[in-house]
Amino acid sequence: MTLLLDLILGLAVVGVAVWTLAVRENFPAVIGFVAYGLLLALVWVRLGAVDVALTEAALGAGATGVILLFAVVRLRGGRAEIDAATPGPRQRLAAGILCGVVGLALAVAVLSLPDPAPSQAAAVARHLPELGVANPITGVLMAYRGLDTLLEAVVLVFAVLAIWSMAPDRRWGAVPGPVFPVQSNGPLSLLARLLPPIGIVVGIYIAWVGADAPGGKFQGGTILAAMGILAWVAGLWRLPPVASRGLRWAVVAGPLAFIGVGLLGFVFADGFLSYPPAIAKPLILLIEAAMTLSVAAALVLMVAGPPEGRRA
Amino acid sequence: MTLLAHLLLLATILAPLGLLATAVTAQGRLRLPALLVYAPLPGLAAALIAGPAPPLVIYADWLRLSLDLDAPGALLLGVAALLWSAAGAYASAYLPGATRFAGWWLLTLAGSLGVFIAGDLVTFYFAFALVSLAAYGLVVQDATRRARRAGAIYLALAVLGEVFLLFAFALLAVSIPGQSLAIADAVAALPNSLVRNETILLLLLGFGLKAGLVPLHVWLPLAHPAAPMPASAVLSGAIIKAGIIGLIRFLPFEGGIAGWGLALGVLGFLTAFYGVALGITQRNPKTILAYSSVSQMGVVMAALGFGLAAGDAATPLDAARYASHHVLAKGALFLGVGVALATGARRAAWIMAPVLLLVLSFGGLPLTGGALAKEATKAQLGAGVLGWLSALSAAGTTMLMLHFADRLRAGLAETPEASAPPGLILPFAVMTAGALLLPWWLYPAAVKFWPALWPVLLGALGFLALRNWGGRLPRWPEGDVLIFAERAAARVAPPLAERASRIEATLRAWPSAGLALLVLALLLGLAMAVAA
Amino acid sequence: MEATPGGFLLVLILVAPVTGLLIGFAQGGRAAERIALWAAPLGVTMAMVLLAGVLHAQAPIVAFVGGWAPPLGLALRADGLAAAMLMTTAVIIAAITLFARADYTTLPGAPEARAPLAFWCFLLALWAALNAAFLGGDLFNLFVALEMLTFGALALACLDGRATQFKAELRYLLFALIGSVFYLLGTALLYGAYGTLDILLLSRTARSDAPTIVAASLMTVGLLGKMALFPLHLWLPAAHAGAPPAASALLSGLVVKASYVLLLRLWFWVMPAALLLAVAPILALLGAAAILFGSLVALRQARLKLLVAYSTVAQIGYLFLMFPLVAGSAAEVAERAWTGGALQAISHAFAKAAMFLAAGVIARGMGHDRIAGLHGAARVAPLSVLAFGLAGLSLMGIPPSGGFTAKWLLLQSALYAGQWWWALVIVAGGLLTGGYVFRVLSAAMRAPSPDFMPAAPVDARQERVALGLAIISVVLGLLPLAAFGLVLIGR
Amino acid sequence: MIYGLVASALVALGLYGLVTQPALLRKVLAFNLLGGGVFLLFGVVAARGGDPVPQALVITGIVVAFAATALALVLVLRLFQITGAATIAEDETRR
Repeated sequence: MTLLLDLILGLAVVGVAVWTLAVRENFPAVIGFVAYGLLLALVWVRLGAVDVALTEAALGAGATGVILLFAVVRLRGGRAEIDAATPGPRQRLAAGILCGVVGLALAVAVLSLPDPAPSQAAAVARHLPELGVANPITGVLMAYRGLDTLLEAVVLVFAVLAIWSMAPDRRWGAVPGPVFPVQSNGPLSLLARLLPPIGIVVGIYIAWVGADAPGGKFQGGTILAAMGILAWVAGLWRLPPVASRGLRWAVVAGPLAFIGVGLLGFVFADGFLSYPPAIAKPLILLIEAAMTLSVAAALVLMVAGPPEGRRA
Repeated sequence: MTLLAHLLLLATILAPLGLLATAVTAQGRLRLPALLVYAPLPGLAAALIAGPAPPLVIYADWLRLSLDLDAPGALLLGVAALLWSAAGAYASAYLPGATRFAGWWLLTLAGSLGVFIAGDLVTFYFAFALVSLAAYGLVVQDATRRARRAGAIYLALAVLGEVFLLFAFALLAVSIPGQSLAIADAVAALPNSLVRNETILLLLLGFGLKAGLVPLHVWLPLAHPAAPMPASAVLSGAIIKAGIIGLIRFLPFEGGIAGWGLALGVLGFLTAFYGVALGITQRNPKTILAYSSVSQMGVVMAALGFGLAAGDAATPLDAARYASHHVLAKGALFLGVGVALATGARRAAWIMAPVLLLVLSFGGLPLTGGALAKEATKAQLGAGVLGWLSALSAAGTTMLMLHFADRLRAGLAETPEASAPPGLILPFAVMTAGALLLPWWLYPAAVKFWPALWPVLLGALGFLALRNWGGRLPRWPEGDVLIFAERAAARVAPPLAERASRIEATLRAWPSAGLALLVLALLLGLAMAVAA
Repeated sequence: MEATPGGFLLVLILVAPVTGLLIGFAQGGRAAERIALWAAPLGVTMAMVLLAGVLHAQAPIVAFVGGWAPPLGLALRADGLAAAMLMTTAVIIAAITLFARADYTTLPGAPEARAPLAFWCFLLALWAALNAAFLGGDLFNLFVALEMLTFGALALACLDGRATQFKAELRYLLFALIGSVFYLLGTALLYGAYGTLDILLLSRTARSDAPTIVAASLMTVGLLGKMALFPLHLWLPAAHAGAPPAASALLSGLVVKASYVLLLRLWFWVMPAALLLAVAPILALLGAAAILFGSLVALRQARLKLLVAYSTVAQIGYLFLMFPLVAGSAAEVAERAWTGGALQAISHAFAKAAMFLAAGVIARGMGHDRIAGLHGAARVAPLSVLAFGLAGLSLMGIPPSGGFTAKWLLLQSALYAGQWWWALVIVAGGLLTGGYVFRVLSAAMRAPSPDFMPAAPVDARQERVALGLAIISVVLGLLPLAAFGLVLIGR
Repeated sequence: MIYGLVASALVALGLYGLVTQPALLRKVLAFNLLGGGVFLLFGVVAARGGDPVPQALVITGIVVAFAATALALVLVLRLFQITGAATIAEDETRR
């Protein structure tokens, strides 16, 4: 029964992927991609990785889908140019064969992975009590591989600044992204008024429970960001201009808190990013809180894009 | 004493470079041309004093930089330093205020003297590269179209020579047992090297290019006339000797190699006669001198070749003696051309008399330094057919050089009263005296009168014939075979680069790059799968 | 391997530029500029201390982040190669900081502008990313470092906001992303096969089985794409030539070297020798093709900056000649080839940075970068032309330059190893390099037409920075070879 | 094991799209399909060993992939705004 379920799910994922590639128009392709992301999130649940499923649904399908849709709306035409640049049948055939062989090789490699599979599960679990958290993934992200997470948070800052720096010079200092008119009625307005209060609570909750149950800063931050985006698109919330100090500090607060706590480790524990066992959990929660804020801010800004409005 | 010798050896290279370093200030730059005369003096002192001292090793680790002065090196270093000094004085009068020229001059000087004292492969290569590449700046000084073309060709061939040598040196370094890079060890290991023939071929190509071995001589007749007078003097007198010292240093004369020696000897004679044959078709005095240099270096290489074939360990010193006369006399003549061009008919005798003496010295006229130089290579080129060939080449040289004197007389200044400034005359006088007298001090010998005289007379007869009927000779362009090579290159190179560009453009298109990526991934995987 | 004393230094080298970037971003353009100015000497000092530490210990310095030892935690390791690359990075970044002040300064009280803020932040960002890439001891951590590098490089390259830059950078981004994905696929397989991504732990256990082979080929190709090894160089010429000079210097000189060091770690640490032997000749063959094609195409370029960019395509090729010479050779030959490869990476970094800075100054002074129209450049920007020439000497491999020592070592080991054909490639590449360097210099040295006017005044300080880097690339060749024994530590 | 095959198929599909689709938007889309396959492969590895580490790696990976997508789309939009171009077909290097 479960095998059948997996089989159907797997075929569905591949099928949606093929459709997304093959369909001629951009809009249905993006819709197909969102469906693909949601199906993948289901697959992650089937694989027993609820944390990843949440992240995939929120970021992989949701946020990515939104920015793709924004792009589709703004990119029009170019059909002739695209047709001219389409590779000929011979190149496509070659690409098909080569990609097929790569996929096949990958499949062979996956199937010949050693049994029993090597695993760090036991080691991860053994040291969790020292950290005071129950969710092993949080343990990995915040402690064992904390440097990865720190660098990744920095990547988000990179991305925000990189996106901003694509703006024309004269727009610098202005509000990021398009400015939407206030929607006084209609479904969007209704949603934008009703959802955010609930969403903010849910987002903070998900971030909060991350220490012990599935959830965490990225998932929670994404939900918070989604609420912000909703309010922004409905014209209910104006984004602060890129010149705003507060906005910028919000973006860097997470990684800075991470580094600050990490450096304290030199004094109070044995080195960078090591936590004294007694206060490990509060420290981790502190970082998570700051990171949730920063992730949410960064995501909203990445969706909004470079400054477009007039200088504030 | 050893310390003094070492200091002098170091100063030989560092003095010109240090002088160059003063050019960072504007004032230093302005002073530079006037100081050229002093820059080679440490080298001259080293040649006189530092003779047989133990080598100076600078780094004690496995890349040893060392400076070493043996007898042939000291001889050539001394005369070359003298020429550089005289030409430096000449240059400051000839090109006053040419600071950039002075900079190139000092760089070239450091390399030119450096090759005579380098004791290991790396130092030698460095010095050789310095003298070869920096001389470009001397060639293009006049900034005319002709100078630029000559400079480009000179540079291309110089870099090609560097490449041959780089390869040869790498092969040498690989054949030396242990970590040493000393030239002496390399030469000792060469006869038993697994890649002996390849190494020697590359050495001959690299050094032959510099010394003007036919058909690698093409840059000489282009570069000499294009360069300013003092630059031509050091180019012909000192710089091409880098090739000669290379052959002297790197060929295993002790023991000898018959086949390669014979080949070099034959090519040397070929070069000697070829230079004469093409030189007599030329009309520009400087071009004639350049072809004469080709011919003279041919004689040196012939001596080196037959000495190598015979395994004659005295060859290096003998060849260095012959070459040292050329340093002095050819340097003097190039300086003399500048003096003559500024001198009017009224004073012609004052300049033509020493020129004529020098000219006949090249032919080996008894009592001149040239006769001693010729005598020095008796052991290699004195017997049998070789003796006849060398006598014939002396006759040819006499003819060619008389032709030069003739052309020079035709080029005297138009105002009869004109006279060259003393800044030009004095260096010329010093070099002329040096060419005629110094050999008597450096390598005195008893010269038999008649065997030395008849080639000169024969050459004079040839010259008379040339004056009467020479108009019928075909006129060869400067650089002769190069013209064909240039044409061939113009036909081959652009399509090749064009084709490469087109392939590259195709690969740069997105789908093909993507496909290349996939193909590579599969190729690597396949190679590993086969190996595993 | 245990953590060693001095590990905190590794963390500081990594965290200092990151912190500077975050605060600079938050506080705005002028703060970012001042932080970068302070960070430059600090960075050089830290790199020097680290280098001295590695030399003194004659062993790598290792830190376990958070005190968690691999396989659970992440290690940072500074071996000789890493220390040398960190030093190179610190010096070049410091030079670029000095160079860029003239272009990207914010006057006190002036409103923040886009380009200066982005430039100074991403200068710090790239520095952090480079340090992370050289120090990282875990393949996934290195992936994150590579992504940081890609984003930073991208942002710097389109700083001028021209359409051509956007197009070039999209090609770069998309191709680099394929490279990242390939690399990531490989790490997934390796984790599945060995349960760790720590380089040293993997080096003791790696087998020659199917997952390893597939992982190795995917990761290798991914990194080759990010390095733009021929024929995967589609993005490099336009991207590097289109960037502002300070950015080009960074991209061409340093950024491609990060992927290279990672590739070395993959092949000379992680993968078993049998696989390396199979792959090494292919890599060297691609390198040889890069040298010949890149140089030939560079010869034909009409634009100075594109010429310099194609020269990078060619010089990257040299880095790959060392693979078959190190793999399977006697210890002494392998050491020589290894030193030659590392030295090529370092001396090219200095020479190419100098060349791009010089080209930038020349192009600004002349108002264009058409090679045929460069007459008079030597008068407008004499020191820059000199810097270009000196850097060219190093690229050609003329003594006494770092490039010469590198190529000499490679040449020698090729002959020792009996693989003389690589020696031919090295030499042919040197000749072609001479050709394109000469093209530029001979045009720049010619006298301009009488009515010639420079387009803009040239900043003497910028010229001196370019010259300084060029001189370093030459002086590297004067160091005794024993100094380069450094790069053998921890090999 | 099924998902191992699914992941391989997704990688092949994504690669094919990236190589052959000319429109920039569709290339970005294909990159995200490809990314999904790669992350799924991590998931398979994690599931085989019951190991949380690869899951954590995937979370990091998804965030990085999102940042890359956002960056790429901004570039695509800016390119479109300035030149109207929707592909990166070669034309700018032969100036």
